Amino acid sequence: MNLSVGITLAAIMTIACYSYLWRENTLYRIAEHLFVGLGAGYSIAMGWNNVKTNAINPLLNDGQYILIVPLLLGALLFTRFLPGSNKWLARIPMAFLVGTGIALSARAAVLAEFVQQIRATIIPLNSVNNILIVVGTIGVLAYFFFSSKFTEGIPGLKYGALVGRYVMMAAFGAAFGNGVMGRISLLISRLQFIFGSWLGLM
Amino acid sequence: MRRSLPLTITSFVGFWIVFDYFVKIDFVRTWTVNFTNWVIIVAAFALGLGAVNLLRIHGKRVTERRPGWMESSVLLVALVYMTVTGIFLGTSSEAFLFAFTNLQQPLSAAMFSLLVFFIASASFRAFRARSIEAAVLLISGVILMLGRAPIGEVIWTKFPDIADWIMQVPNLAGNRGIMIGAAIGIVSVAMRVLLGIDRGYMGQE
Amino acid sequence: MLETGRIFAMISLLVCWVAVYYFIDRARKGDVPTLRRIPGLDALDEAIGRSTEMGKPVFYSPGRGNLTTSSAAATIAALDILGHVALSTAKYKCDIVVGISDPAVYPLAEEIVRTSYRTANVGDMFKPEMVRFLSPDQFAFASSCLGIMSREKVGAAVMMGFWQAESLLLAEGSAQVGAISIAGCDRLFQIPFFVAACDYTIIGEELLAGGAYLSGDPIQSGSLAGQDLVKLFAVVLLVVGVVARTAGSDYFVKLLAK
Amino acid sequence: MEKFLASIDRRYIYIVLLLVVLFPLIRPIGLPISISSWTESFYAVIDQLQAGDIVVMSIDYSPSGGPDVGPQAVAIFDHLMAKNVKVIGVSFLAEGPPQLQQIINPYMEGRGKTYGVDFVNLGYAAGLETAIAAFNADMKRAFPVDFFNTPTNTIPLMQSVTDANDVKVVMNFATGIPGPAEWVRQLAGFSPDILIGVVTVMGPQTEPYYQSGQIKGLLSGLRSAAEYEVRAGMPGSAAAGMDAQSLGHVVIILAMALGNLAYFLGRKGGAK
Repeated sequence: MNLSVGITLAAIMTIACYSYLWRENTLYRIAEHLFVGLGAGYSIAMGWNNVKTNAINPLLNDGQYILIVPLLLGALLFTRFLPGSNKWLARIPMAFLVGTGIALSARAAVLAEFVQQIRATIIPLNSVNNILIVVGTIGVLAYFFFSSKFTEGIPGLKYGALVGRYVMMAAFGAAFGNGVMGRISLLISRLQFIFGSWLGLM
Repeated sequence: MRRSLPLTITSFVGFWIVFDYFVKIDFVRTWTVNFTNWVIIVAAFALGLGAVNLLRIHGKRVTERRPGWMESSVLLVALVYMTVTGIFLGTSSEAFLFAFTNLQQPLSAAMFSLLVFFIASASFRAFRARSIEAAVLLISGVILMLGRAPIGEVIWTKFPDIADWIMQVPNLAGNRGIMIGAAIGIVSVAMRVLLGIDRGYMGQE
Repeated sequence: MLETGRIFAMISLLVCWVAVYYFIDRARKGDVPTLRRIPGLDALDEAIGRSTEMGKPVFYSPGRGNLTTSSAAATIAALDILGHVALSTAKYKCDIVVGISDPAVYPLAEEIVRTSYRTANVGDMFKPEMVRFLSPDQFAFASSCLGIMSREKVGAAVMMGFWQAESLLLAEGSAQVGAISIAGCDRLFQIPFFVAACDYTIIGEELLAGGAYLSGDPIQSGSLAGQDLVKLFAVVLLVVGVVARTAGSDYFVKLLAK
Repeated sequence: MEKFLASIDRRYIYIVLLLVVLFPLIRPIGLPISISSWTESFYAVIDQLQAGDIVVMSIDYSPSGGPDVGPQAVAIFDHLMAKNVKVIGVSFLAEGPPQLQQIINPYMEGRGKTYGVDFVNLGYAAGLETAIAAFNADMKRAFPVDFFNTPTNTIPLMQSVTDANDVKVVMNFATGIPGPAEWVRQLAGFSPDILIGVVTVMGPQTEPYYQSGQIKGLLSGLRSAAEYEVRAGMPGSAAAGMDAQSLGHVVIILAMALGNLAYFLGRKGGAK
């Protein structure tokens, strides 16, 4: 049995979480709040690190004065906690984050997830599997037509949507099966920790 | 000003970055890289927002001795400990990593592993072949499990092959269809946001 | 000057933007497209009604997505649906508890709930504790939600937006306290868990359509019609491309690589 | 029958599951592990690397999902070190750097490797997908210092790299966002091969990128880690858990079967 402070603490934390399975209780509640606090403190520390190394140091040491702009934007985020009418200033950095974030994901999504995926589906219909892949992909797309303008106007779309639903259900099954597998790994690792690293029974 | 300035910023950086993707102009590329590096800094500030919210909510609960103030004080102590050690001693310091390794990591892993118990009870309680669709989901799930766990192979050597087929054909088609649809969704949301048609992120006031 | 390998992507992007813009414009001028039924969303009112009868609060969460990445679409839709749910709870004079994970979403959600209660003329029923910031950390957030559900004995749980592995914790957690549950997620891999554990599930893009469906907002409905047209563009490309490829021509494969 | 099954306290199921999974951990059965085509192609890419090649390993998994995906990263890092390939470790998830450190710790002192020459931990950058784009465009600018606050422009390993085109392979180990989608999107147009390791549940949704050739190898979950360990001839902790995983599946499948049995019996009874 390993009684070092760290391992024992970690074991107690694990048991506190598992106690929820019996019922909600004080030990679980303490673990829950401890967890939230640790996570929040962790983010602040990591965030500060980034601000220091990517902005403050290059600004002070290398004279990259342009970095005042992102520093100012970052500081403005906190104006929402101000009393009075200056809360709107927090929208400026949000606008910057939203603009860059959504543009970066959209510009790349159109290539990697639209064009390249369609391209990968343009395959010759020379095997049952290939036919199923093409028909299934089109069926799923058909399922997600929402406006009646198209669903009623195009014959066959209704049946396509039905095929799409079955294909998706099979895909959900795959995700479920994989999911179960992954979750068991997590339990295994916790049991290896409690019964192996802590109690020394393995 | 309160709306137009943020909208202008969103449109400007957004269209700049989209434009940069399709054309080769050094000046445009340089500024895209600048913008993305700025995001690292601004997003780092944003990490602190959650903590400020928690400080306000739980600080109030503790000072007013409202129900749950004991747990809230545990939360605050943990928050302050991680912040102080992380900032003053550094995120690679022993004090910081000790709490991460022996408290945060096991709590996180244990909480996640609760899922397997919930899957077991949901499987027993709710996962029924109520319709043909549900049956397809169930059968595909069970075959996948048998195909990927070593025991399935012992029961019937074909299970891994069928599981692979499910992954490579129906699963591929299902996911690809959803992926293409989602890409269209992202691109059209981007347009609405960059043109200021969708301003949900700014709030209503 | 154009980046090779991205020309067709650029054309697709423009096709999408023009189509969506055109239909939004038409919807604004009064030609609002009708949308097909989304069963899970129709069940929302039933769930809220039942929760009210039992005298229990409704739990709502807009998920763990944020506003600055590719999860923004789902988050915006989840906030739209929150507006609808909060309006219903306000009309029924029922309590709502909203669990938030992203700090930037928090003020928006609070504003939405407050406005909904004011719109239903029960502004004094609104309490700031209705909207709670829990934690940005995935499982710290999930454990807080579990705690809320079992301590406050919620009667209905509605989970919409971008979800990851915490989905099943919340769904099964709500079942354990006997709550009726409705969930929606735009990503595929969490849906089977919602399907397994929830009473109603909203699949994939149905979530993104949800805001438009519930509010009848012409802009969003128009946008959906535009997106449908782009999907049709994709289907046509696929059909033509596959037929050509089967006949021995890889013209379209090359075209898309341009 | 259905009433009886419905009245079973879920806590009995929990206990059964716990005991069944625990049993083979204490007394292994030794079921055989076969190697899938996904793992085989992942292995092939790593195996082709030459001594001195530089690769990126991005540790983007949370500590919660770590037990499912972490063993993959450990097995691959060990394999890379054995092949004398140099590794730039990095993370775009705040919880990543300490976990990366846990992987490289055994090599920090001893085992004939030197920090900063054979491998490096660059730490974390906020901003998710945007930060990944920044890293690909200019690594040293996105990470001015490493996890230990050493300026990256003084680290020997970082001398020969500027952008993502300067490395042979980029690997991402993920539990969610940022993950395969973000990396595939932001590496489109760069030269390195992309290899992905994810938690098991993300395997199916990552399949389209593998089939289309956008990624060259895909590992999902502990099972793939076990396969990789066996393939590389370095059995480790992942392979040890496989028996327990098998029996765990049996419990879940039985739970589903029992539930459905009760459902159909109940329905039949209702029809009479």
